[in-house]
Amino acid sequence: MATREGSFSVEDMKNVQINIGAVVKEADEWDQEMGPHPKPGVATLRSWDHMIANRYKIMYAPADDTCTLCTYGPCDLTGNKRGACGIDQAGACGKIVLIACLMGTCAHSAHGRHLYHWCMDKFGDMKFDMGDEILVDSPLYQTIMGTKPKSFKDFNEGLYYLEEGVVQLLAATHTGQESAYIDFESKALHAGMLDLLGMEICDMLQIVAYNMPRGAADAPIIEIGMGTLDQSKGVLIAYGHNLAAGAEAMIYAEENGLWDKVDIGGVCCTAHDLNRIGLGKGEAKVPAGIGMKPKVAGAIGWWRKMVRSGVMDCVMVDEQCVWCDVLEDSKKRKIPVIATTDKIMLGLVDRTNDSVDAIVDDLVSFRVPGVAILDPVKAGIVGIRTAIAVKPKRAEAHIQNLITEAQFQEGIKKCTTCNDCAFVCPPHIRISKLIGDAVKGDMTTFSNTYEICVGCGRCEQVCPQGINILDLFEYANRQVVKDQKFKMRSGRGPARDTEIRSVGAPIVLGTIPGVIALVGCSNYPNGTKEAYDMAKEFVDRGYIVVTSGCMAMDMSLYTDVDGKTIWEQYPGGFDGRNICNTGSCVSNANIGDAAIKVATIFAHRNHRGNFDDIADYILNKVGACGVAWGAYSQKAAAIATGCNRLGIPVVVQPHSVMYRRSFIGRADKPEDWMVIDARDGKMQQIEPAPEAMLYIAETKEEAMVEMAKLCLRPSDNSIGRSIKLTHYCDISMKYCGKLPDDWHIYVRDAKDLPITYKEMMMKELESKHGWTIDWKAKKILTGPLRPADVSFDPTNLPRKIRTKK
Amino acid sequence: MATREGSFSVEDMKNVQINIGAVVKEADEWDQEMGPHPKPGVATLRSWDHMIANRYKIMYAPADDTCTLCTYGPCDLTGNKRGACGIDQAGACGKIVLIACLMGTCAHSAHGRHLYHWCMDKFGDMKFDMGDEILVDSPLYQTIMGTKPKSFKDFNEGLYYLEEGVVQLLAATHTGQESAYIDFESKALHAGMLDLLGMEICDMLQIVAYNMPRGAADAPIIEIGMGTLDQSKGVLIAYGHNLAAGAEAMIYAEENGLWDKVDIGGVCCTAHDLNRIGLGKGEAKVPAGIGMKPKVAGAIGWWRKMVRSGVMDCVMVDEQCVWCDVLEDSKKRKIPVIATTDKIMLGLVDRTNDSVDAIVDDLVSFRVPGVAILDPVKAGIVGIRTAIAVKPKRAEAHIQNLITEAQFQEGIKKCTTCNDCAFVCPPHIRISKLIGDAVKGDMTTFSNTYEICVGCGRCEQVCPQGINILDLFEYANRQVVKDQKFKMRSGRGPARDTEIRSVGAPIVLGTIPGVIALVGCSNYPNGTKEAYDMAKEFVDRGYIVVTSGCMAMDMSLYTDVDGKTIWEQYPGGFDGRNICNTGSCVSNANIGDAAIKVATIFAHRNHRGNFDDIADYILNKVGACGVAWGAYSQKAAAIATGCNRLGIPVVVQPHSVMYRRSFIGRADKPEDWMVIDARDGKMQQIEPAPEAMLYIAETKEEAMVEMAKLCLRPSDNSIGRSIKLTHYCDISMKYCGKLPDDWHIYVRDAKDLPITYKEMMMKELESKHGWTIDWKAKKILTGPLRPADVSFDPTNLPRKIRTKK
Amino acid sequence: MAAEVKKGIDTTRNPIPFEMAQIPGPEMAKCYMPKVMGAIIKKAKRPLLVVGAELFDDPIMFDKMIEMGKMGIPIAATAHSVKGFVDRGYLENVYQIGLHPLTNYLRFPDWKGLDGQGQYDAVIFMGIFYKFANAMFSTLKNFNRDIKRISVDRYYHVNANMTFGNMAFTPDDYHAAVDEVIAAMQK
Amino acid sequence: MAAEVKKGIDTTRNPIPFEMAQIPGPEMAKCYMPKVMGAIIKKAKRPLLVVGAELFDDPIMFDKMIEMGKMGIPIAATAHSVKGFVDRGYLENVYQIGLHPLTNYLRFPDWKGLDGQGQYDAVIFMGIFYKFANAMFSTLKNFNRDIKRISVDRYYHVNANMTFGNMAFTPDDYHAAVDEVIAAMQK
Ligand code: SF4
Ligand code: SF4
Ligand code: SF4
Ligand code: SF4
Ligand code: SF4
Ligand code: SF4
Ligand code: SF4
Ligand code: SF4
Repeated sequence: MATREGSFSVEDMKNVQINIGAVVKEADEWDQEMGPHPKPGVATLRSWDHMIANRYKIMYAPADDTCTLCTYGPCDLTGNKRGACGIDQAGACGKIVLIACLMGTCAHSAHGRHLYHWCMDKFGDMKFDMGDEILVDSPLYQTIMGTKPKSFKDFNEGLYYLEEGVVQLLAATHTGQESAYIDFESKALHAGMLDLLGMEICDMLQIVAYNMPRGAADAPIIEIGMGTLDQSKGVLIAYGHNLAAGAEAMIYAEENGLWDKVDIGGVCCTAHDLNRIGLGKGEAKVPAGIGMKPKVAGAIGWWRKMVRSGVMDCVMVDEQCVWCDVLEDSKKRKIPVIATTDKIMLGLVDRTNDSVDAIVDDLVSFRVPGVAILDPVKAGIVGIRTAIAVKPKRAEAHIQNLITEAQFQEGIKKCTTCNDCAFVCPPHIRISKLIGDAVKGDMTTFSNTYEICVGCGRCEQVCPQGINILDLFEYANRQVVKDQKFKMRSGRGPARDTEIRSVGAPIVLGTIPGVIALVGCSNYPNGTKEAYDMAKEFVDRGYIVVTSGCMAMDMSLYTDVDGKTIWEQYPGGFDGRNICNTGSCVSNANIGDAAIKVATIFAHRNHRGNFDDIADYILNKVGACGVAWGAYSQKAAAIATGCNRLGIPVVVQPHSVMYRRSFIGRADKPEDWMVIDARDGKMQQIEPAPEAMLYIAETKEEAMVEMAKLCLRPSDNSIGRSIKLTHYCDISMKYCGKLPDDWHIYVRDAKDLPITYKEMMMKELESKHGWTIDWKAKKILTGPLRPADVSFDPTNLPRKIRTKK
Repeated sequence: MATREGSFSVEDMKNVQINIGAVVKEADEWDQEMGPHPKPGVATLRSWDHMIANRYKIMYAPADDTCTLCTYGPCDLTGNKRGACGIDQAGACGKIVLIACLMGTCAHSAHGRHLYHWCMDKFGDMKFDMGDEILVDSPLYQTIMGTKPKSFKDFNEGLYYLEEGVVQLLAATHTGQESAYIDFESKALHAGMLDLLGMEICDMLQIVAYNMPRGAADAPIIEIGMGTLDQSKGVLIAYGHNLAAGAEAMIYAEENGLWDKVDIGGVCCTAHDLNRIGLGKGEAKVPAGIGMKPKVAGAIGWWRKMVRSGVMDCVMVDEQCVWCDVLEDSKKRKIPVIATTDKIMLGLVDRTNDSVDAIVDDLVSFRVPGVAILDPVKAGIVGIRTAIAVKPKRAEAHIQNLITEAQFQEGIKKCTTCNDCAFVCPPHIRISKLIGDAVKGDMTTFSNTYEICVGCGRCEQVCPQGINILDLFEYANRQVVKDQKFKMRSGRGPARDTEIRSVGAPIVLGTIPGVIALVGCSNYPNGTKEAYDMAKEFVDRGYIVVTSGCMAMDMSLYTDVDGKTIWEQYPGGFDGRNICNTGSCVSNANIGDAAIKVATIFAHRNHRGNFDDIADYILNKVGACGVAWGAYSQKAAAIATGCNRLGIPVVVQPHSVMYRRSFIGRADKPEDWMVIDARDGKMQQIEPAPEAMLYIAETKEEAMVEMAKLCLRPSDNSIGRSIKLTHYCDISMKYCGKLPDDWHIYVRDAKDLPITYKEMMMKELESKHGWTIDWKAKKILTGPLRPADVSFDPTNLPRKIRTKK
Repeated sequence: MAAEVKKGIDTTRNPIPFEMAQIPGPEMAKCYMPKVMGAIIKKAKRPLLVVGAELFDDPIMFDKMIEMGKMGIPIAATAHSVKGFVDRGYLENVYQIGLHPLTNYLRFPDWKGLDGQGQYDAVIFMGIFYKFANAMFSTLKNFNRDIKRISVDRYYHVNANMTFGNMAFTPDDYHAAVDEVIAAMQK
Repeated sequence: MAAEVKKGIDTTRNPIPFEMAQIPGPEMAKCYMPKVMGAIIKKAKRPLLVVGAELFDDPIMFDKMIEMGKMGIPIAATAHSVKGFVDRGYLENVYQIGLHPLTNYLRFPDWKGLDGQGQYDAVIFMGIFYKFANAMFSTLKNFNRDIKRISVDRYYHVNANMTFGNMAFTPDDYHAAVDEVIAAMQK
């Protein structure tokens, strides 16, 4: 848009709408100069992306050898052949990656846009205030946009920027547009960055509007698990990601004193968000403390188990991560469904303009299986009133919520051991074995696999005997459901500036061995317990562990010998040996935020409109590693890709091969591991650290070894490197029974060596790798790639060179 | 955004940017009240969509039985099974349809957004002025947005609206969001409507900025064909859809008097647009008449044939419909490539900030195969200078542009008749037969299939003998290429208000039998000549025929016995027995525009913010039919879907099954064909007209029969119905040898009968269908579905009822 | 060739989709011998022969189709293929209908058929543009599995239940195979 | 069973991807008999045995792999499978490396191998999580076709060149088949 600075006259301007746009200059308010790339366009940061892609090879694992995207198709691209449009297999994969990332970006951004309109409607234009302890309150926004939002309406500029960017990017996927896979990936990285921005806007908006905790290490401990839902009340389930309607239901229950009649259980991110409402210390436009009232029913992987466990009376769905058969599953069990956003309409009649009474009546009399209500207030009221009123009606209707012993026996007897089900089960559960054991009276295999089953329902659909396998699971685990009562820390929000100040140096120097961010959904390769195991391993070792979304919920379902969940075992600060629940999935922006804040608060880097500089800092100096374990969603792909653009490597689980693309370095090519020393502009060989940007691990054990390794950074000082190597080697010893084959390439100096292995390692360096050692001084004389150099200042950006070459 | 009307003070506002936003009220300028749906959201027009979908059944032809979109995948959906996320096959198809439509919408909208920024930069905020003869100057914008753009910057509101909508829609495709196929289709229809808007913005912007013809029935006749490119000059090819860089090349050539040294040939839509520049009568910021200078090299289907024919020296690509192997193909032949937009970067180094001299030098010395230059001015200069300078260099470099007789012979001898190529050839050319004939010395089969070959290059990739089949085609058709010199009418722009005034009544009453809009790309089932045949058939019968894009180009390559192309045979007005080239593909918005203008100019319907009312009018009363023959692109899918939402049926070619979804009625279900009579609100049974919304035809013959049929409307008066039935029956007689089986259901009265068949038909009505006839009065007594009623006012919208029920 | 005809043409070879990249998923057509095919068509209660415009490229096929028609199997002539029947003076049980609307009708169990007598239980495709026939088979495969999908075309039709292997390049064998189908139907 | 072992296990049955919906496109693996498989592995100049963590579910396989290792075929132990070799005291030619970086190296012709002696010409996968192995095979299938992709796992591996049919539910047969492969390699 053409703009002019300065004053102007408003005379002669009839009938015009004046928008107060972005603040043009604010030197007095913000002491940072504008960086080189405010509001970067599709190609602005391309050279940064190409740098990433040149070091971290773009590797594809095509899930399809053919393409069916246009009328020329299908085209056979096997062996990197080209389709009729001229695209090759690599390009076609890049295109799918870009589309997937955009689906993720849009899911978050559209959520943000909806919240923006809704919050402006409900609360008006509130001041954007994250409290005194979070002054760098929107790090991604500031880094990307180059401006600071002051109140809600400023976020509009960010949303418009995002939306324009998405359309430009999706356009490039049209047949006959972009063709080079490296440019598809540059665009995917751009989409990933937009995703981080979209998530941040979304989370910041709801934190302020709904007065959620703003970096509270002591955010309250809340209840989680199917067993926490009080079956003597009407149980309303709020399922999805957008708190609007769920919050209105809570407010309605609160204002009308209905909590003794209704229990609200959240599923998926809505659960996190409902349980954060009114728990903050900011401007309170919502009832204080109300976030303690609902329960967290559970993560998405439990959804179909919940439906079958008979714990719910009414379901209110909003958006994202809502299984598509929600209506069919609920209908069968006479659980009324209320769709509350235009993103998930389920084919239901739109009743937004009908009266609450009429709608509730239709629902509780089962005249309709569900309705769509696009007004959150009305949806919330209908939800509460329906849940309460339908409970007795459902009882009267003699719905068989649960199967009987006889039905169980009948079911298991029908199995012919054809194993058709095994051919479709994602975690490869040998269902016929479970059934066979049950026939013999042994239910333990049914119990042992309950948490491994991802609840996908594919087995039931292919069983030629029509066995309802998930019902069998429910029967065999009825007590488990009842006993599923655990504790989780409520989402605390972003890292506080003070926290960053205290951990900044330890992170950069390596004495806090790393920041581990565990995110993900429900598609764990080997059950939900992996979430707990991984978190526990790293928090126990002194890493800063951050988690969110379904992963945070799933890890809450396990306890130590004292019966304590991980939240009860460790404090919730952004610090070593702490574990943070940042909140719902949009709070994953906080991972990027924290990394940026290390650069800007600790290292005083200018972040304003300066994305690549900050990313370069993070890549070289901030030992952070994201883990998307169990992640199923395109949002996860977008988040990981956004983290990658920001210089944060990510480890993913083996199912993630469906994302098709990874970024992984070649440790054998020294030329790929050259950086600039910012002190003098000379090129410097470094060890391959971090070795990968997107790493696919086969097992949680491999993941943990790799996570430790991916926290290595060229800037580690010797104490830090020694600590990091210690964990890398220890974890390998623990799970692999031996040291990793490549530990030596990370050794620059004897001081880098882990103390526990020092002697042994020095011998091996001499004997196996031919290094020369001064055994008296315990010094390494020759061998390492480069010397340890505490003031080494690695960068990949020529503009960061301090003295000219 | 929260806005307030009225005045305000600008004091105390330092450092703020004031954007003059949309005009809030303009009662004095626009006498229409605001309609019910300005800026409709995702669900605003859902009931209209569901009405369409209930009558025109959503039918899917899955191209894949499995889904691979998330980490749970692949899921087997065969037989409408559900995947792990719970989506069924129909839902999964609906999702792909929505994604494809969005790809198309984004391609156009992103193009519009780019042009918006570019035109504001280059020309500043120009008055939006379509001339005195087009006062309803942005029908889609006004219908959808409810506002009238006055100058370029007003289009920004439309673009933001579009972009926000796209993000909302793409979000719904995320795994676990929308699940009901009917709602995916409602969303796809929304995307299609946004696409129409995006195209209109795009075309309106360029018409005004580049002073293109504004509805000129006598737009000039220009040159088309590979043979028109002057090989004594450097030949610069401008390939794609965005005229910016090509226009700059033209302006540079013009201003520097270089036309004797360089020839510019456009491929795809850029060709149309370059050849429209400066041919209008509006504000002239570009050199007048300059659009006569470049040639139209050809449509996209000719691309690979062009490359192999050796006619080009330098290629400048912009965006959309650019084959992905453009760089590889050009590199092999030392044709420098210049990428000019961030949508197609081809992995090339971005040289936007380098000097023209340095870039040209690198290109003409073949040091690099291509460059990216994102500044259209610089790209244009580099393009012209490179084309001129590289020509002699290419000659010196002894590039073998064309194969020799010996090479041809050697090639054909290698063929083992394995027929691997036949298994991948889209139009099923029996290549081994062509080669066999050539071995025997008969080149005619090679010539006869030259136009049938879509130039996809798949055959070459699978040939185990490595035969370059397209080279063989080139050799066998060398003279054809030289002789390819034809005439086409330059894009005329939208229908003028006066034209609408004169054809409005004839269209609605049926005395002009219909408006046929022929659009499409290059994937013709049986060669480009089908474009000519179909156009000729209908223009000759007195239909209004409108065409655009590649279809307009392809039909220009054929002549009648007098050697005249279709453009020379018929005038270019928006009238019966006329054929209009509206322009490039974004000008397809003019089809919707013209239909809206019939409603608003002829029938005085309020269109402002009143989309469904206008669509309802068109569906019931405007006998228009779109034809996307040869269409390959997702843009075509979006356009067709947008037309469908606007009530215009579309016929597509058999390859279009790849779009997966069609809308087709069930003539056997009377309950599907009930409409409201707006006069009194009574329900009225109608004949199935139009019978389908998206109809897939197997052959051009079937398509033509169906096109005639789809022009039938319930509002036809008897003369009109009789004329329309005449053509329907005539075309069927001509190509099928008999009358269609269902002609009788369209007969309401003896006056409806085609005069030529009247006697015979009346007998058949009696004998075969059991109708009773008064043979003396030549009247039908019983039989028809409903009586003919000249004042019948069909509608699908209850709010249109004039007297209450 | 003659010998082969006697012991029967092997129509089960080359089960490769005629458009090679048409690999839809785990469920793909099986190839059958002409005799089996003929017997199965004969057994169908409400079969419908669906023929397309490719017959014009191999006009003898019109005669073979008419032979089948004369055995009482109704014929849906898609695209403009009805012209071939008009030219041969056979319109007895031939209906002119597009493949697209026809498939739409076929997928609804409540359709009454071209003759109003009820939905069909088997469709036999022949002479239809491969990609189009493939897609319409896909519609039925995914959305109405009560109708048996049979192809007696010269192509391996991956989305059918029963098909020949590819015989696109051996027209004599193909013609002989169709004759065998007809013979088996007459038995 | 004993009889079967003698005449050889038929490993060519059930060519159904273990994750049924894994149907990538026109090019899909062929099933081979153990003896052929063994002979082909034996003929490879630079074979690499790649084993994964599923071996822990069937520990006897570690011993069989060690047998192969002892014949001189280097072993890449992916995930944490190296623990199985550590526990058995066999680390002679065993390398600890993730399947992901390994596949990345394998797709580049210029890689020098785990021993620095050059790129491999055949990889033999075994004991790897099906979907992951399938995807890494896909990488090689599409982007480095110079390496032969062999699976000796109990699954039909659709993206391999050579594989067994599905033997996931017949462990005894499967073990016997692997023994036959080893025997053929020793010949
Ligand atoms: S987009 Fe390209 S590769 Fe895909 S089907 Fe179309 S022509 Fe083939
Ligand atoms: S529902 Fe559970 S047991 Fe059934 S296929 Fe899915 S993961 Fe396996
Ligand atoms: S598919 Fe059904 S019958 Fe077959 S093994 Fe599984 S549970 Fe048993
Ligand atoms: S973790 Fe995954 S499933 Fe859970 S709410 Fe987030 S995106 Fe959805
Ligand atoms: S999106 Fe749904 S159907 Fe597709 S792979 Fe994922 S779970 Fe399966
Ligand atoms: S290039 Fe032509 S001949 Fe070759 S496969 Fe494509 S359409 Fe057929
Ligand atoms: S693929 Fe090559 S060798 Fe085989 S028939 Fe075609 S042109 Fe001849
Ligand atoms: S007609 Fe098709 S190929 Fe041609 S320019 Fe338009 S969209 Fe592109």
